[in-house]
Amino acid sequence: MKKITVRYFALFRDRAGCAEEIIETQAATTLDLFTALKDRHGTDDPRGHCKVAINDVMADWDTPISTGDVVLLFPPVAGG
Amino acid sequence: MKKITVRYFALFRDRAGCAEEIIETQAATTLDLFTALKDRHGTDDPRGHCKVAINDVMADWDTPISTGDVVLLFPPVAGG
Amino acid sequence: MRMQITDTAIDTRALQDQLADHRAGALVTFEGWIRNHNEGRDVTALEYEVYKPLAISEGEAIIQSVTTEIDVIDALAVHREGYLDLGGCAVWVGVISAHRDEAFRACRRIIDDIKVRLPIWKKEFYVDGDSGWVNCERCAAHGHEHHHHHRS
Amino acid sequence: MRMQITDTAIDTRALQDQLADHRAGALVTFEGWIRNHNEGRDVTALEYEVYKPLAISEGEAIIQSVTTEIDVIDALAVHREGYLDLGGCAVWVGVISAHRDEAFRACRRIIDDIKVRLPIWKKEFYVDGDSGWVNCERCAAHGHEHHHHHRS
Repeated sequence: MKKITVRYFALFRDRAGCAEEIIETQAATTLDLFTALKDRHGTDDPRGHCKVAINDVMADWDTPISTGDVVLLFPPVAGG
Repeated sequence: MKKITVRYFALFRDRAGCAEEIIETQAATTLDLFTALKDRHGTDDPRGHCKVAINDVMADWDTPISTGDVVLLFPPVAGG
Repeated sequence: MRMQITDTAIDTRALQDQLADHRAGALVTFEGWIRNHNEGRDVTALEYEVYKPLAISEGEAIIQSVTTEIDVIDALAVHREGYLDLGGCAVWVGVISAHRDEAFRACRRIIDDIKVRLPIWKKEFYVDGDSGWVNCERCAAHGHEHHHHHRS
Repeated sequence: MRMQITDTAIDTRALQDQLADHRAGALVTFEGWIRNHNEGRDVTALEYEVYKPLAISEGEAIIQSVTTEIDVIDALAVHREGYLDLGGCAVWVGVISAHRDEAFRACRRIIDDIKVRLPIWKKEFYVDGDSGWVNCERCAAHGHEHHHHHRS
């Protein structure tokens, strides 16, 4: 099991009811992690509209995750 | 003969040595007038780069002129 | 730093002064203002949530990329976070160049990229008391929504 | 009046304030600045001659036409006349719209048209003491030039 810090933003934070939590997971990639947490953030498939970052660097949905990573889950952005 | 007030701007005024003069001419159009005055403003053919106005309204180089008109001769513009 | 995030009013005059350069013949600026309607709803105010570390690094990367690709002299961008009233300035982008075409193109590219790449979210507050995260309708996959979401 | 000619410094802040409108989501501005070089020559200052009656009526016609054709809320333009130092603002154009694409396109169209249609001439002053009317090289048909003229 990997120990991952997950941070939720905006709508995801509202839904999860917290900004950050530490979880144990067997997820291999960011997508696996996102899917495992879908009852927290409420979204089935993030591809094409949600973004993800690991340790403050933008990542892709097939990026592997490792124990100790801080994974940031971003709902669709709306700057400007 | 038509009595026309001619006003010169920028380079044309510098060359003519005056901002305005009243002339008598048989010129039928603005182009005829411009050509008749070429020793004043120093330009052979105004089409494509110089502009002309009659009585504060933009005109073309085939616009007829009439006695009493104030004809404004504009060298190439360079605003902005 | 050419990308800034601020929680106070954007001082566009000070930003323009920073861009003053005797080699420049053109300044093009873009400002995004809070308008009173969006997708048919009457908006009263707006709140921006910004994840600053990545908003700044992504913004810097955008400006670096655009100013490398397009022949401009300099560019700056600032985005607000926090609560804004109607008419408030949410984002400012300024670009200077020798000739105007480059400044227009670069300014447009920077704001386009800022809007799609920076981790920034906005919550709109409506006249009817409701509120909602903009752009999040696609996240409502489970039907357990507590907020109003809509396309923007 | 949406096209103005002024012989004093352009107050861009006051102009932006005039454009404030709660329906607007985008402001795009263009400023033309006096730069220190043009076509390979070092410029020290510039003088604009403006034929005001027609500069204003042509400018109004341009703004009317562009704001009719492109879906914007409002637009303003101001051009300087007289003497300007390096870095001075020679022309300002501001356009507001609900969405940014229209403001960018309209602002670009207005400044493009201002530059080719308004009866405005500029004389550049060079480091070497020479001066010349910009764009007038094509008028030098008789070879009796007293001024330096060049393409810009």
